[in-house]
Amino acid sequence: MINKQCQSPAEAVADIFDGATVLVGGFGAAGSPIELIHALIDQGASDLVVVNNNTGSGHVGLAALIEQGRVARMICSFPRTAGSTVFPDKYQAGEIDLELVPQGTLAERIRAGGAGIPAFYTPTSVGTELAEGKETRIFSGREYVMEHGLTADFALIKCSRADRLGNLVYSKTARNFSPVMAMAAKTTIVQADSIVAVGDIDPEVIVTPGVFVDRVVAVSDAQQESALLAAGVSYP
Amino acid sequence: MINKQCQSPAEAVADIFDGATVLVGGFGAAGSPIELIHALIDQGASDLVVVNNNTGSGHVGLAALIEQGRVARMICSFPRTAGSTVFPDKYQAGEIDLELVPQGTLAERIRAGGAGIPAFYTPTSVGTELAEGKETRIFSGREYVMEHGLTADFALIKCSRADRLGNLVYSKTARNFSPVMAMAAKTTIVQADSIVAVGDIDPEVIVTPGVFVDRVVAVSDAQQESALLAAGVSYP
Amino acid sequence: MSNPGQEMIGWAREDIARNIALDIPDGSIVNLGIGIPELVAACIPKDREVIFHTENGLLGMGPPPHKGKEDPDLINAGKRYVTTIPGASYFHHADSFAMIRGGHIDICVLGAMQVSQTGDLANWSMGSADATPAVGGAMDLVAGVETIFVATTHCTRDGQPKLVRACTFPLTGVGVVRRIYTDLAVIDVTARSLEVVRLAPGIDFDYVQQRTEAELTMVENPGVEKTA
Amino acid sequence: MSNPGQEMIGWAREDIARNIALDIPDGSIVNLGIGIPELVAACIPKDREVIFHTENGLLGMGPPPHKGKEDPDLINAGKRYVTTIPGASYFHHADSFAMIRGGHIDICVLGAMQVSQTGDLANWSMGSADATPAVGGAMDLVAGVETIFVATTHCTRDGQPKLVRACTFPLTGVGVVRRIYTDLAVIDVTARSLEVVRLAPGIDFDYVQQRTEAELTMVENPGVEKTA
Repeated sequence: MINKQCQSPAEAVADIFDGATVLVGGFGAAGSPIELIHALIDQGASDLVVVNNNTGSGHVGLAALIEQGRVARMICSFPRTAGSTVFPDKYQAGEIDLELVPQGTLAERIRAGGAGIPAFYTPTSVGTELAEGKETRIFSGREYVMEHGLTADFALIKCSRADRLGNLVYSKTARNFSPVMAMAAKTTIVQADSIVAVGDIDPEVIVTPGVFVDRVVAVSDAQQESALLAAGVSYP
Repeated sequence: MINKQCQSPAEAVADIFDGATVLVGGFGAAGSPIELIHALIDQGASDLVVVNNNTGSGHVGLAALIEQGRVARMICSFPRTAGSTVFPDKYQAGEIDLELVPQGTLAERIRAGGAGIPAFYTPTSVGTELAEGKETRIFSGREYVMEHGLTADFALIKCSRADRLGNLVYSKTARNFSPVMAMAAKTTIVQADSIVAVGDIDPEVIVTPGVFVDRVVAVSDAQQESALLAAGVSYP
Repeated sequence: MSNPGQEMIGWAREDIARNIALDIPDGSIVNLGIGIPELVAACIPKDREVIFHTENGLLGMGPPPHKGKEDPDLINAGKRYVTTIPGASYFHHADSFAMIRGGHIDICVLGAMQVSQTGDLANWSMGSADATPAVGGAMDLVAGVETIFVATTHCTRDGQPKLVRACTFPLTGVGVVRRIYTDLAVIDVTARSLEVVRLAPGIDFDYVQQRTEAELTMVENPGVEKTA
Repeated sequence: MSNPGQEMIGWAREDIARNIALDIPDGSIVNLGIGIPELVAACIPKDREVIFHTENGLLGMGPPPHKGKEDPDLINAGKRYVTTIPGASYFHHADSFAMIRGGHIDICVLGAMQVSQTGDLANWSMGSADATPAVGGAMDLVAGVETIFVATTHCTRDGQPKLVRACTFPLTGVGVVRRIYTDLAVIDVTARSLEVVRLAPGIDFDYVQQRTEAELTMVENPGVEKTA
């Protein structure tokens, strides 16, 4: 029988290894899998390459992982957050590398990786410094930049409902990068607000089919980043 | 106010012009927009380039459009259907051109066209005659073929429910190519089993957001291709 | 003739937003950047239906929620709480940028650090070595959206012109800006020049030119302004 | 030693399907082609949960519907009526082939016109000028799915070998086949040879080799067969 359920975030992230590439879902606080990230902090893996649109807020979640010195390189589009200095401080100190990618190119590179597309052409960034050193090509008289698909060892994402087969639905704009990240990782690990019986989610509305998911763990009382920030929490 | 509703299939397809490229949704009979195709037959446009996974069945729908000599070229993956000789006869007689594309490459080319991606690389067809004359390239030691995005002047698709903004949901495997075709056409024309009030479709379950749709027409008693075939119907 | 040293008052931020809103046709799909562009939504005339897209996965964005009704799962690209209108839809990031890159968004309104006289836009980086670069979705938007409006103060806080011959800051996109809305004027980017199509009340052409590094022209018949 | 002229009876179509089904591990995601592969679904041991994908946009395909329960909107890639199991999901064609091309489908079982001794597969065209070529999703499946099983009669109806030194029909994919299940034997494509790992009851190696153009080897210890 297929049962992708894990008993705890700690169990779910236990095999993430030093140097792994990890896709982390969420856009700002929406959809951020805080409990999985905190479990990864506890677990100890280091020299990680982390892919997320941002770099976290305050001293919790992704910002805490960075603050603990566990991330060697960030691949993201917007590594700044109002009121957060964790990433900028590390970056200015030369303690973390940054690959800056336009947001749509980042999403498309992840989708391409998950879809078996090694490279594609995009008009985004043509003529800018983010295209420097990249191959360009003219199609129908317009210039495009070649970008590569992006795959990863792990994805850590959050959803609202899951079943034991790994079928997922999300909540509002907390969906963001998670469906494409689920496609692009060798091992996709999901924290779900709730795990429901197989068949409880209408086949027409499943956003991420179970084929893209490896582990699900129920986190019924997930913390909200905004509440943690307001309370001034630092993890661990 | 935005109101994409048309009063009839005839009104919806009125401006399809000679030589237009038309994406036609459906996989076999599932999701085939028969009433829109029949309206296009009545309308008279010719020299069409039609993109569909197949070439229709019997003497109705897409097969009838081909039989009437209105299609100059088909772009498809499987131009054969049990019991249908319309396309093969025209093809053997040299009366219609065929661009044969692997099914996944066809779907991805249409999605790329709709997503502003002019070209991408795929492992599909490497080393086969369908890759002959195409550019290939090695990424990470594996060979890939370059394929181009596919866009069109019109798309004709079918859905189960729509609203006046063009938000769509589909029925089961009748979804198939329609969501990506809606993205890739300058003018996307939809026949819907029903048109519901704006807000009646849950924002979480909309498959095709209205931004991809230009016209919707209610066809509440859509014909089933299988029933037409069983009855031996020829259109017109 | 204006006196170069005398500061005249032009449009307020809300006026700039209203000028833009009036140029957005009924039925448009619009993406709004952060800053003055955010004010545009509230200025759309009541008889026009305009649908707002936010690149983090929502079409049909509504106004900010009432206090106490904020939903952490419902934010916009600026990470502010928003609401939805009837007919809204959610989708993932790759689909959202397929809308942008594929040309399905009609108009995008962005802020600017600099705009060149050929429509180049710089709005993501000062290029200084001690800053952390952050680009977000700006490069995707200017590459994919047909009509790019810029909403900006005419000069920086310390009086430096933002409309320049050539951008000195890193570019967001080349030749992408269609129309510029400042506190002093509405200016089209044409094949020949930056063409002033409208002046703020009490502001004259020379006053605007003096605060603009790029060379401006005046539209021939400013009374018969065509909308973009 | 078998007599080349004497026709021995091997496995029936259902036996071939059962041989394949027994090699599909619990928890696999499987895509089945048309013909003998379609029979595999019914042969999966009851204690294994195997999920079937059909490339026209369904994961969790169930058995054919009861008569009168056919739904024209619910078909498989062979355009036959099917059902769904609990936990099924629908998706569009680009997402479906992202599953295939992206390596998310574990096993695909396909028919064959020819298989070469290096695992090339030809199953879409006889290459004759008077036929209408049709490829469907076969090239995508062999390019994207890690484990390709072939289910086929050992020879054509007129006795021509299907396991050949080099395919003469147009290729579907190069070096893609992992294991071949025929009415006479189960044969692995290895780096060195086509290796017979199991013979049908009453069939000996020589009998199979006589009906095979490619050179076969016999696995060293056929009693201890490892599953693919």
